[in-house]
Amino acid sequence: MTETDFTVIENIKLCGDVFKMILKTENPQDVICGQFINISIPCRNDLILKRPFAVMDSDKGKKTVTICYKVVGKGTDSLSRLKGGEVLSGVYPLGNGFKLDGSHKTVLLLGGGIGIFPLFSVFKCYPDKKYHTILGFKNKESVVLSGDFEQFSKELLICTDDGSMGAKGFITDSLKRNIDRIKPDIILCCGPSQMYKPLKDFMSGYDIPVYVSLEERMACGIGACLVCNCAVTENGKQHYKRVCKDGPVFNLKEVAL
Amino acid sequence: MTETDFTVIENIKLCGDVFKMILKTENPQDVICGQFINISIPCRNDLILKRPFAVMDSDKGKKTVTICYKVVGKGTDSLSRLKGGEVLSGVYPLGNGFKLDGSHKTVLLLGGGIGIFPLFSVFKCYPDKKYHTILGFKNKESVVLSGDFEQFSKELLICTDDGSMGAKGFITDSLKRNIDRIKPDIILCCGPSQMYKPLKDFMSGYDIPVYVSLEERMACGIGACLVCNCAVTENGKQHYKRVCKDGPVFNLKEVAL
Amino acid sequence: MADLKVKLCGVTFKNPIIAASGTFGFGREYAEFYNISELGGISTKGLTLKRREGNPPPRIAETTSGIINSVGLQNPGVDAFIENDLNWLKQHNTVIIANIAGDTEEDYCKMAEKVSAAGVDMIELNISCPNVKKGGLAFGSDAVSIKSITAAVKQSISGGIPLIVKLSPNVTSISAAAEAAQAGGADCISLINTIGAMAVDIKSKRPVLANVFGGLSGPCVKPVALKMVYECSRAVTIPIIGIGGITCAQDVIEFMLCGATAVQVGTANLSSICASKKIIDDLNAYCDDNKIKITDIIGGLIV
Amino acid sequence: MADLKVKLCGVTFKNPIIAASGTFGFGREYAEFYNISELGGISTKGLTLKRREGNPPPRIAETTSGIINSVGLQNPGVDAFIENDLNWLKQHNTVIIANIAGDTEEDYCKMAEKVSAAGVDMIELNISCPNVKKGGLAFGSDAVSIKSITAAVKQSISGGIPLIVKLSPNVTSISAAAEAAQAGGADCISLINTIGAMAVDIKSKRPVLANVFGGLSGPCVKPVALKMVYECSRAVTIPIIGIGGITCAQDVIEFMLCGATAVQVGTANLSSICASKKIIDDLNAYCDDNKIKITDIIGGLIV
Ligand SMILES: Cc1cc2nc3c(=O)[nH]c(=O)nc-3n(C[C@H](O)[C@H](O)[C@H](O)COP(=O)(O)OP(=O)(O)OC[C@H]3O[C@@H](n4cnc5c(N)ncnc54)[C@H](O)[C@@H]3O)c2cc1C
Ligand SMILES: Cc1cc2nc3c(=O)[nH]c(=O)nc-3n(C[C@H](O)[C@H](O)[C@H](O)COP(=O)(O)OP(=O)(O)OC[C@H]3O[C@@H](n4cnc5c(N)ncnc54)[C@H](O)[C@@H]3O)c2cc1C
Ligand SMILES: Cc1cc2nc3c(=O)[nH]c(=O)nc-3n(C[C@H](O)[C@H](O)[C@H](O)COP(=O)(O)O)c2cc1C
Ligand SMILES: Cc1cc2nc3c(=O)[nH]c(=O)nc-3n(C[C@H](O)[C@H](O)[C@H](O)COP(=O)(O)O)c2cc1C
Ligand code: FES
Ligand code: FES
Repeated sequence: MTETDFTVIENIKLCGDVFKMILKTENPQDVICGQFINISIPCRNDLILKRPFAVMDSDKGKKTVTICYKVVGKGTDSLSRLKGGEVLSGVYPLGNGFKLDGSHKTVLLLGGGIGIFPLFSVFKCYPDKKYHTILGFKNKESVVLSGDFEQFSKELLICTDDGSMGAKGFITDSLKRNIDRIKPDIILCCGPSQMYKPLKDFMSGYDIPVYVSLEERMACGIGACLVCNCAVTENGKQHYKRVCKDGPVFNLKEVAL
Repeated sequence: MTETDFTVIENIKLCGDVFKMILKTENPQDVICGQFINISIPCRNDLILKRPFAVMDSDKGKKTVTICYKVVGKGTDSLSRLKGGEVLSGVYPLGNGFKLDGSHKTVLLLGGGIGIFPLFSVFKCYPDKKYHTILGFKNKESVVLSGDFEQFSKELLICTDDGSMGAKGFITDSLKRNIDRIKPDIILCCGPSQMYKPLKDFMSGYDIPVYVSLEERMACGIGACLVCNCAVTENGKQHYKRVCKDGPVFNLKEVAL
Repeated sequence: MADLKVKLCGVTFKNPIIAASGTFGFGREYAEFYNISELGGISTKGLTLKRREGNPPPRIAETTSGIINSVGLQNPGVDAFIENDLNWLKQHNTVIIANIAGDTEEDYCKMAEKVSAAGVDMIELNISCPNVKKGGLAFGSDAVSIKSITAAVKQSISGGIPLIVKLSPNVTSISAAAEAAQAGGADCISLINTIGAMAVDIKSKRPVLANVFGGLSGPCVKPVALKMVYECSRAVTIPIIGIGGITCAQDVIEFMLCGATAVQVGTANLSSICASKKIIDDLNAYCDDNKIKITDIIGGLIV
Repeated sequence: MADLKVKLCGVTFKNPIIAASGTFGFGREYAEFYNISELGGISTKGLTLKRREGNPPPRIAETTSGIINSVGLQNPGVDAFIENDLNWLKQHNTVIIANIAGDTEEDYCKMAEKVSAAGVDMIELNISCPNVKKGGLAFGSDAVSIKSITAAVKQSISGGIPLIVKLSPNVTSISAAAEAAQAGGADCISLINTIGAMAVDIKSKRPVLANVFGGLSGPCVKPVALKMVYECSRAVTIPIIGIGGITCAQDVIEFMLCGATAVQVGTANLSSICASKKIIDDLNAYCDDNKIKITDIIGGLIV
């Protein structure tokens, strides 16, 4: 883990309000898939908190870190205007990340909206698994990175809320239709928080581990300030954990929804 | 007077920490010499006040406004990093400016440090006067625009605090040595505030009007908020005037020092 | 064009945007930039019984996302205002609020008499100015004196002109202050005035302001103001004018959700001369887009 | 290397930079980024007698140049701290300050006993937390209770460990609060804790924080904190730790000129993990450049 400077190498629009940014640092680190980077917003001194983004790709040799982000507010708007050569400060790698072991042969990736970005890095870390991927988007226009996921996935299913591309409906609908066929050893998931409740309910009928990457507003990003708490149930008792340090990846079973 | 957007056309270093910036607006105005523009600092949302700068030159046809500024703090530092094409908001023209009439044939311009910038515009407004100019700088390295002043001045005297160029000493010293020879009808002056007291004392022996351009921290810049006050003596009574609206140019006689 | 009208103590404002006292003079300077009749209202620079010169310069310090001022109520005095400025202001189609500040209870009452006789639309009692030695904040710091000065001034007002009491944030309990104003007969409260603050220049090792202390305003104070407005809205039944750090239409909506019927825009007028006008335009667009009238927002916070 | 040593109630700090309570946990996380022995001191996350889960999420809102938090004193409880963290902290060469908060006077006294027996260097009495329902701020709002709780806790401390009383800015008179702490036997005061504040999300029409209210901190509060520190330095003779919006060495110097002997850095640690370390380095350079030792700055404001 380090706090270090990054130079913007590339910052391009992928579609609509989704951008991809490649950053370079003199201080590259090893990253586990699902870990994140907390970056400052240059040119906005009034925004004093860093912003967390999943590390989508990183190359220690090339000293690069890639993130994809959606413009949702002041910080991401400001990021989207950055030009190559500009410098920002970042802390990484943070969080626990997704961990797979030998028993996980068939992996189902379940990603909704900006939740697809943390999932993208899984294949880089574990290239020798069999991946089935279900990605959900609002509509055809907001579909991104489907080509990239397709490359490493044995099967890629796309769904859109309005049916303008792939199956109509949510990723949980698609999961229900396909899970018995795919028979995953593990499911890794990231998407809008509203989907975790139905997902948990549905998966309670299966003995398949489901790991989800949560989002919460953060400050320090390293586990010290306790602002990013989420409720988990351990040994039947509910208490708070830190999304930034104990997560962002949690066993869905533990997550109190 | 207008509040309008400006595009940075040019922003170049003249010397050391002094920069020249040419701004372009779709809303050009007539400017009197000695008036100023109050501009926002882009890229620094935490600095909520505009910064005042003398309009050094303006061209209504070309829709340009030129300022010169010295980097002295956060705002000017940020300005110095602006690249062509960037946009800022400005209010102009503000203040009363220098006013000359037919009786003023020989004009003595007395400028120290960044005080030379408001004086530069005088010739543009009143090209048919005879100008003698005395400019003071810290040292040789900080001398700027001397060539430009030379072009319209019948005589240009330079002094530096350390004598590394021109006469050694302050502009008031140079004034004392030369005033009886120059015999100005009026003196227009702008410089560090500490020089006004000795200047006033010395000039009390002469019946020559002296107009000085004052600086004070400002907020609105238009005369509404009353934060930019300076003390003046009128009819023997001291009270406060607004540097931004009643000034920045005041008769030195009135200024309470 | 959305319906932006709000009604405050029987007075109709064409929109909820009021220029805050001390940042708008008597409106003349802004009138050179836009038609000030577009404003819901204008609260005048704080008036005192006699002309006041205010504090020595420097009177302003810039801080992170804020400013500290120590103007100290420089103004020509209430009589000169009535003689020279009020009629000019009245030519404009906007609500005129006389902001008054006194050294003594008597001062306040005399001024209230004068401005109500001269015919302003509302009176704003400034018992919260941190920049003067006597009076000002002293009256606004505890419930007992808030109530008594409010009651006294209320008595001095003729013609049923509504009385706004402007509260200071520099108190332990803002709701107690609001309740005291209501108990004293205030028709409305406005808050917040500036927060006591200070800036230091490490080069000169001196306070930036000649007056040492001043009042903090601007975007940095908004979170404090929002909380106080919300607390007051739960404590009193009289309407509330929200003030503090408003720079955009979104900020106005935040204050109105927290219970403000109208708002005042102060420091933003200094950052951008046309800020208040732009806020009104953007509020209009917001209400149009959401197909609501502005009053639908008031007190709508879901807790 | 300049002389940055300061002495506070007999305790020597290698420099005046203390990590502020609640922003630094028990130091473990920061220790992965730099050697926390470089710090003058560390004030622990606020401890309570029993383990506390704190408030539900969201617990943080970002505001203009500031943040509002409503953590609500989540902590493992004083016993767990002593068992699991204190010894680890003691391995570091830095002053350890136990920040304690209770629901009742008894709680405070019990904790003071426990932490002084366990051997911390100083105790900081948090009677100013705005994020808990019982206790906290209630003790810090008026002079009488500040004095009485200070006196009671002071009695419970063994081994002559100095007692810091941390003051709330949410009061009408900070100097009265400081005087009360001194009268109660405080060896030192620290201020400010966070300012009561609120943020609203206009899309959901809800408060951003689940707890509705929270405490404001960060650069936006610095001008308020500076004024309060300066006021207190004129009101009391015990030393002062300045807190509020410090992000750089210049800010530290401002607080020290206003009378602070040391400072705490809070929110800046969240904005930049290595902020405190950088501040120390820059203070060093400042003192070297100006050929002074840090204590030369204390109280040096020219007024
Ligand atoms: C571990 C983690 C990984 C993330 N990875 C990515 C990613 O790869 N790509 C991506 O586009 N986004 C990601 N996010 C979300 C991203 O951090 C937020 O969208 C961003 O911080 C918003 O900043 P802003 O200034 O633009 O928005 P703001 O102006 O601060 O807020 C705009 C909206 O965004 C929401 N928001 C703000 N902060 C967060 C947050 N920390 N988490 C969730 N919602 C937030 C707010 O509720 C608000 O409605 C991740 C978040 C976390 C916690
Ligand atoms: C009418 C007028 C015309 C001016 N014309 C010019 C000009 O043509 N060229 C030029 O370089 N400068 C000019 N100035 C000064 C210029 O406005 C300040 O240097 C600038 O605002 C500093 O901004 P900053 O953010 O860099 O400094 P800050 O970080 O705000 O402060 C740095 C230092 O500058 C001083 N300062 C800040 N604001 C002012 C101010 N308004 N007046 C004087 N000192 C100030 C402060 O005391 C401080 O010591 C003029 C000022 C006035 C009032
Ligand atoms: C320069 C200045 C002068 C002020 N003068 C007065 C005044 O005369 N009377 C008054 O009631 N408030 C005065 N105020 C306070 C404002 O009216 C307002 O309450 C405060 O600035 C908070 O709002 P803002 O953050 O929008 O500025 C003044 C504020 C500023 C910045
Ligand atoms: C996330 C967070 C948690 C905090 N928790 C505590 C606490 O447990 N005890 C305490 O005395 N102060 C606590 N504080 C207040 C800080 O110690 C400090 O007084 C305040 O934040 C102002 O300083 P700053 O502007 O440097 O952050 C907390 C502040 C923050 C931001
Ligand atoms: S963001 Fe600070 S603990 Fe998670
Ligand atoms: S800056 Fe507002 S009156 Fe001069």
